[in-house]
Amino acid sequence: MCNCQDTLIPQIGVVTDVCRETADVKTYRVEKPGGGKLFEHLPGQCALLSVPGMGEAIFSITSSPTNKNYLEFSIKRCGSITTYLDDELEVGQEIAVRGPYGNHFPVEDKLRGKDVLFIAGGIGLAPMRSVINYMLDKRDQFGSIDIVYGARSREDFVRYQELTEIWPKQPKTKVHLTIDKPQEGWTGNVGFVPAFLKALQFTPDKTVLLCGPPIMIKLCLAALIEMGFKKNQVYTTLELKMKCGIGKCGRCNIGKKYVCKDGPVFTCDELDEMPDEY
Amino acid sequence: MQKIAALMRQKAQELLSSGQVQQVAAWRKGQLAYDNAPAVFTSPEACADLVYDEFCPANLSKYLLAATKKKLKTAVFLKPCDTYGVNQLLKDNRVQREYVYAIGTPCQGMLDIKKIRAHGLKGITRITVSEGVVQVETVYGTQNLPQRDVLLDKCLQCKGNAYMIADTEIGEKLATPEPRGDAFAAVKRIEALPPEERFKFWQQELSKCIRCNACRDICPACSCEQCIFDNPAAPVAGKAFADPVEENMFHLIRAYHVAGRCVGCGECARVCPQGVKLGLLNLKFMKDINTFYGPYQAGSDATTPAPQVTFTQGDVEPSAAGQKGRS
Amino acid sequence: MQKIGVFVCWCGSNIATTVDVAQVVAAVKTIPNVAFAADYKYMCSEGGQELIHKAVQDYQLDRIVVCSCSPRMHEATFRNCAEQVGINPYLVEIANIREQCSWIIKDRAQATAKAIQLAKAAIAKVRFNTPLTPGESKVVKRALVIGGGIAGIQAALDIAEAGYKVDIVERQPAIGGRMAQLDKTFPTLDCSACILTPKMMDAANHPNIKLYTYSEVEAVSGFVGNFEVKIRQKARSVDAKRCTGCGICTEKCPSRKTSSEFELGLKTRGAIYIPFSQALPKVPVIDREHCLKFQTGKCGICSKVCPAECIDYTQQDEIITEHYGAIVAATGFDLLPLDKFGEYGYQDSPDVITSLEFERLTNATGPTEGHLVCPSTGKEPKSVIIVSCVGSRDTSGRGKTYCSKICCMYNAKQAMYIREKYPQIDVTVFYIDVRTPGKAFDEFYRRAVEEFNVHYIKGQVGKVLKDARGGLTVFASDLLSDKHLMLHADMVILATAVKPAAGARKLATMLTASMDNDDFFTEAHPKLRPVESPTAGIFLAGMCQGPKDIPETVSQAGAAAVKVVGLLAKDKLRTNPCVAHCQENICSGCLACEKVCPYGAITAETKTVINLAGVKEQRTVAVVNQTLCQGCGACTVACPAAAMDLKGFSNQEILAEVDALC
Amino acid sequence: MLGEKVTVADKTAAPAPFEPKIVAFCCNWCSYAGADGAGTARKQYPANVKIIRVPCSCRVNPLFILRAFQRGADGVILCGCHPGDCHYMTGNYYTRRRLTLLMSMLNFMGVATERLRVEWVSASEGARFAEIMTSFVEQITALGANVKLRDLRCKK
Amino acid sequence: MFKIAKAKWPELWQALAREGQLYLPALVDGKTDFAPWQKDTKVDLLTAVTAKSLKQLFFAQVEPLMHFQTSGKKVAVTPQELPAQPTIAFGVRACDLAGFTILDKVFLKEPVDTFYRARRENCTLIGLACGFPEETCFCQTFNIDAASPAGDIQTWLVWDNLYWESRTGKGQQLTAKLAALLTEATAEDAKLVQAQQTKIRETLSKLPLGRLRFSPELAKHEQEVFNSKVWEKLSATCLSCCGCTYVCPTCHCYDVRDYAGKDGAVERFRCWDSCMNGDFTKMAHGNPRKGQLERFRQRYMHKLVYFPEDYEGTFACVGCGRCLRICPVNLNIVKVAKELEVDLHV
Repeated sequence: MCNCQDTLIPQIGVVTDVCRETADVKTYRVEKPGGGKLFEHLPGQCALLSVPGMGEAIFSITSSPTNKNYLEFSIKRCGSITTYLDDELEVGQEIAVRGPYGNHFPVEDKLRGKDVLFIAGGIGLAPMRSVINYMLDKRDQFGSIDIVYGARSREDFVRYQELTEIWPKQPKTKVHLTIDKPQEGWTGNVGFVPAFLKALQFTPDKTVLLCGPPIMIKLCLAALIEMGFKKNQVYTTLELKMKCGIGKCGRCNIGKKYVCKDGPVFTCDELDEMPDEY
Repeated sequence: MQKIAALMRQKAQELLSSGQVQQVAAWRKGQLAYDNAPAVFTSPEACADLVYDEFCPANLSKYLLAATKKKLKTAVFLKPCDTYGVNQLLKDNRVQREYVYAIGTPCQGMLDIKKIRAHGLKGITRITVSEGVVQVETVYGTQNLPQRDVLLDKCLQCKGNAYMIADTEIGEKLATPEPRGDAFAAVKRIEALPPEERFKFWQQELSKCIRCNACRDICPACSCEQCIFDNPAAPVAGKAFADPVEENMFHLIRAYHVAGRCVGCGECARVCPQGVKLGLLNLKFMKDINTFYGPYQAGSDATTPAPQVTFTQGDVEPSAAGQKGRS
Repeated sequence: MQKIGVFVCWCGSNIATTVDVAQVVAAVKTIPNVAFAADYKYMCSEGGQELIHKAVQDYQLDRIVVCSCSPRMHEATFRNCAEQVGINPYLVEIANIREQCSWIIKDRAQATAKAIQLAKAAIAKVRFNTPLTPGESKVVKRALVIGGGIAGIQAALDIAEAGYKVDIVERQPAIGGRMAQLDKTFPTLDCSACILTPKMMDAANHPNIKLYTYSEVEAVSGFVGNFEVKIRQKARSVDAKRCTGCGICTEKCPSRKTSSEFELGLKTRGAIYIPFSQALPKVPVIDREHCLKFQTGKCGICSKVCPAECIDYTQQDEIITEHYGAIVAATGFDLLPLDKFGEYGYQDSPDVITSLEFERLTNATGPTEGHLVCPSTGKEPKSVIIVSCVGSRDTSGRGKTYCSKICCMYNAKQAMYIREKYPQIDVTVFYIDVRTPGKAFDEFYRRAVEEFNVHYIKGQVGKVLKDARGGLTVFASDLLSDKHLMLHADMVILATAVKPAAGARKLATMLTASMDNDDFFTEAHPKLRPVESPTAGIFLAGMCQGPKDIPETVSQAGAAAVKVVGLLAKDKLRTNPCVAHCQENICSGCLACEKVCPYGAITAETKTVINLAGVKEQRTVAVVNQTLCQGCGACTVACPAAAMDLKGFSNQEILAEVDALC
Repeated sequence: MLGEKVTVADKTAAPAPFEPKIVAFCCNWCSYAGADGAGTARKQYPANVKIIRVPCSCRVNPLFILRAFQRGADGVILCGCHPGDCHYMTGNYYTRRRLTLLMSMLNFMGVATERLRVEWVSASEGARFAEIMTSFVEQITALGANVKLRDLRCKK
Repeated sequence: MFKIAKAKWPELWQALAREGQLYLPALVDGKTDFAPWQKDTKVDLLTAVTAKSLKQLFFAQVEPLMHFQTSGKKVAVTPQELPAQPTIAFGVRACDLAGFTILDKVFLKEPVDTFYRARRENCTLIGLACGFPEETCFCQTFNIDAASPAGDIQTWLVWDNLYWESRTGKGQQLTAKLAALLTEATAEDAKLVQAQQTKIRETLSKLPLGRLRFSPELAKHEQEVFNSKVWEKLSATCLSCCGCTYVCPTCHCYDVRDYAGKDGAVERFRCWDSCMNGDFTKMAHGNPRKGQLERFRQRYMHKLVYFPEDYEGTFACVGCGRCLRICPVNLNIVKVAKELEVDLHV
């Protein structure tokens, strides 16, 4: 047995399922090679996946901590590693995983008993899903759940089946979907998330979890403020270049905060206090 | 030099206040006796800080890259040797002539603080130069040094006081330092060594490298949008050596890439924090180019094509180049 | 996930004898991404291709590696095979395990090991291959023939007959070329003018043919299917449209001292002249250098006598720009200047002549109206010596190393008709070898010897001197009897080496067509593509490609014409997709690439690009014209930032091979 | 198989003889065709030579050559059309300059330049191709393994 | 306190080298830098500022982390063994020693960097007071006392004697092993050392940066400093090389990279990186620090603002002055801090 157990040394996991979500998003299920979960986590936390020879990349864990069998990652193809994953990762492939890293949504305290409003756009659902399923599994600990989710088209929703068939059937849970442009066969809302949000007329007593492309976050936040929400009611999760995952390598800081360690979950008023560099 | 500095300040102020240029690249006084820093001045008032003395070695031509990107007409003070750099950048289309106002600036050779320190001088508080003597005052005492002994190495290979490009000139041209013998003498010394010793020499030299990239970043011939060493898709991407081979490759490839572009300004060797004798690699290529393809001086104009993009039918064969002093 | 299929060919016993194909299959199966591997007797056969098709379908293969013979042999076959099952042809790689493995190695273990490594390299490369699609470019339905000799005329006629427009550019004031200067042609001894003139007429009158005489190609740009050519039509000083060709002007011209080019200096002409009587177009031209009007401002007689009033002293050179889909180079030949061959006395005695000059001297329309006389005396010679290989097959460095091919036959021809017309003249031919392959050629030569008693002496002429009596003394060796000879002759004919016409290299440079060291145009393949230049769209006819006689020239011209017609028959051309491309956000615009591009395919363009920090900016970048680029890759190495890469041979692909082989 | 047996026997007797790794870059039009010619004529040359086909010798970036050495090649040979015969007219003229400078610099750095060779081989010179490769392999075998430019990471 | 005369130093080096790999300032090619000691090493104890800091002793420029072996779909990882060799660094100056306390804050904080910790724990640090501070020195700015350098053992060089004082258990253990070489210092000696200390402090105060202070106010005005207009002026001439970060005793950015060998072997290693590198924060879809200004600002914000915010006002700078000496264009933290202070009136 080697004397080195540095946190930078990953565990080996095996891909046990690959699910094509959209044209550029897949969800990978990862377990220990002999079965079982690699590690426990809290909703909102991240893990570093790596393909040896290609390097590591950080992803939020999509599965709920209440899932006791495996971890899931919904990953969108955009850079070199994600492209490689998209092209090459198959069931049975072993990969290196380390984590969990970063903070999490405060499901154990601040969110307890609250009415929660999730706002997600595109791949922004990935970190939300971990929280949603956690809350649904511990349904009695939380108030009402509203999920506002927008995508470019019907084909761009991640986990469409869960969105339309499972979540809406849960108690006090509503899913509000919208797509950017009209599409044949689509009977739901058409339009961008911020406008949809205003139209839905939520009361500002809810706690908001917001994740999506930067411009969507910015506009949704403005809409929420307009609707009477306060910034400290709004949680979001950030993504910056991260390498070590432990707040040392010096990449992902915004001001004194390291996204990989002090984040990725921040409230919007926390973000206001940080330098504008993300 | 003080007179020249005054003329420079005046010129800079004129150019800025008349709106002829939008910014001026020159040097600003530092906090120590020798640490004048390159600086960009944007208002006539700011030019009060403009200095010029024997501690202004930096070649400002590289700042013209940013000036071109920002489309700001920039006046730049250029010592005779610096003008080669500007021409090379113009030739490589990295700088547009319309944004350049080149001001020829006389030089009598710049001083090397490392050489001054090498005389055992520490705690330097003041340095004055007059009549070929450099007086160094320190908290531990004062010492006089012959100016020629503490000139920068690059100044001992001075190409003379002619400006290769200048829209105007400051004052009269000054006599530049006499070059020290054959420019390629050092290359010839290495060439004369047996192959194993040559290898050992370079192994030792290059293993000092810490891959800080200062040599590359100051070089007027290294002006790529993205250096191949920074391109993750390139086979040589890397920022730290992990194997002795890697830093050999870095310097070999860098020298190869600037061969025919290198103007011989000597800045790479000057800025190397580890004192790697980088100039030798570039000089070797220059010597080879001169020998094989006829005299060529990069940067003497902005148009002559580099030797690697031309050829003659009677060029020497590669085997001939490898043969000398085979290992 | 990529799924690569590897197919190992036995090539009957060619590969399988020395390479253990089963072991190759077993070895490649363990490589990641190899989803299928199999061997087969003949991969290129229908069965082999079916095997590929089936494996692609059964295993959803998306890339193919074939371990077989050289890609130069069957790459196209397997690319087509892949395309049939929906795999992009450029996702196919060939590992050459025959020419470069089984055929060069006897040891089975070694050959098998090498085959495995070559397969691994091909697999490593194919992973990085990207689907490539050939581009398309429009074909301009017009051809250009450069040179109006028999080659050019024939090519133009054949193209025109096929229904395409064709232009002939001829440097001289008239078409006809060298053949027009000849008297008779071997081996039939029919009159050259009699067979050429009708062709000239056909060309001049053909509705699809346009003649640009007294014109030269000034610049060529563009590429196969669409060349843009600038033609300089030199000022004739005669309005060709109104001129009736009456010739009064040429008769009245007071300047008579200029030596006639057509008559090779054996005769003079006026400053306004028609080069020869059957010239087409029959329009005179003013040689301004020798014209009194142009030189002194006085004269103007031609203008006064011209009934059609078509003399125009103010005419200017005209630049015509025209587009062509294909170009035929038919620039013909010159004779080697003899200034380095003083021993033959060509410079010293007017009675030492070249064989071409002899053609003029025996031609009924020539300077002596066909009477063979010594130029020095005007008297009929009593003895004529013909020297072959003057400057041909020369290893001294003064002449040409090649055989000029036509001399042996015209030596016999010329000897024969001297003996036929003037049986009293003694004719001796000095030769090194007599080479007469060709239909009825050797018979022709034997007739010269046997019927016409021409003396053939195997030997070399060492010196020709004027003798005191005004004749010539010829010093020679007779190799067969090993004797030195000293002979008297009244006339010596030098069978002078041919060389490509002056200016051919300049033209080749404009056409970006390659040339050999003797300035003959190089063919794309010496055997299989003999009428094409390696540069697409450039075809070759006649002497400009190498020494040849009239029938060969005519057949090559015809072949070139067919190639041209084949090209012009297409509306669009598929272009080679393995071309350079520039990653604009990395390109610094230094344009080192542009300087090394032999095809002018790279240009600088000022563009808005998103730089590496993700910010839009305007700057100069290199842009590759995908149609012009031929894919050599010179630019990729000139680029220090590796912004320039070559499709099909990308940095990544080649490095993957390097890594796999090391 | 027989070949394998011999290898096994050798191993027990003495360390395996040095088998140099040779990478040959060959231009498609002349040298690669020349190599094919060698094969067609059944001219034997050592199996150590592995050919990488490039369109033209001018496609070979000095980086490729350095990479080959770095990854463990003991010798690299670059073959192109004879100067003047380049399919692309001028390609090999640039190759010649590039490689001349590279060779000279490698020599200057004390790296055995015998390990890098440039040869012009036409399509018709199959026999010569085999001769060149044979002599190059002999030369590299005599020199022994290349250590100077080799990257030793992952060398376990 | 002990002492040892110059004549016996070679024996001292030898004795130290027996206890572990000994690093000390050595003069090579006219340049003094820490190097592994060998018999012929030219030890230079007079030069105050070595070319590089000693941080690479604990935070290696390249640290192999693990080895992967992939075959087919399988991946096996073998972590790199932690370094176990004892090391001794002699002649470490106060500034560099202070630098380690700053690196400790980063690397020994949970989760601990085990490679750093192993190297750190394996090393005995022997400090040396600065007899001749240089004009680029400004350690006093951070209340670092060049006259009492700290470390496991601290030493003073007075004339031809080296004075030796253990400060930690580790130091005492090592000192005990050297008993045969060291002699007990006298009260007289103690006075000599004190006199030298006084002189060092006096000299420092006379140097050009002798009275330099960095305002603690900077760390209290993160947004104002961040948005200051001086960044543009200051960063305009920065070349974006990372010389300053590589010689700095406190800079600790790193990158983790993979090197793919043959047949599925992959080496993952850590190497120094720098926030001055253009690709440092580059992601597939953009870069939050787009240009020179942002990168330059980050480096100094980190040293002057973020780090003090995180660590009770400690600047991530120890005043060694190396960046003043190596910057090709003479930019450095002193100039930056001064400009900021002027701009913010603090």
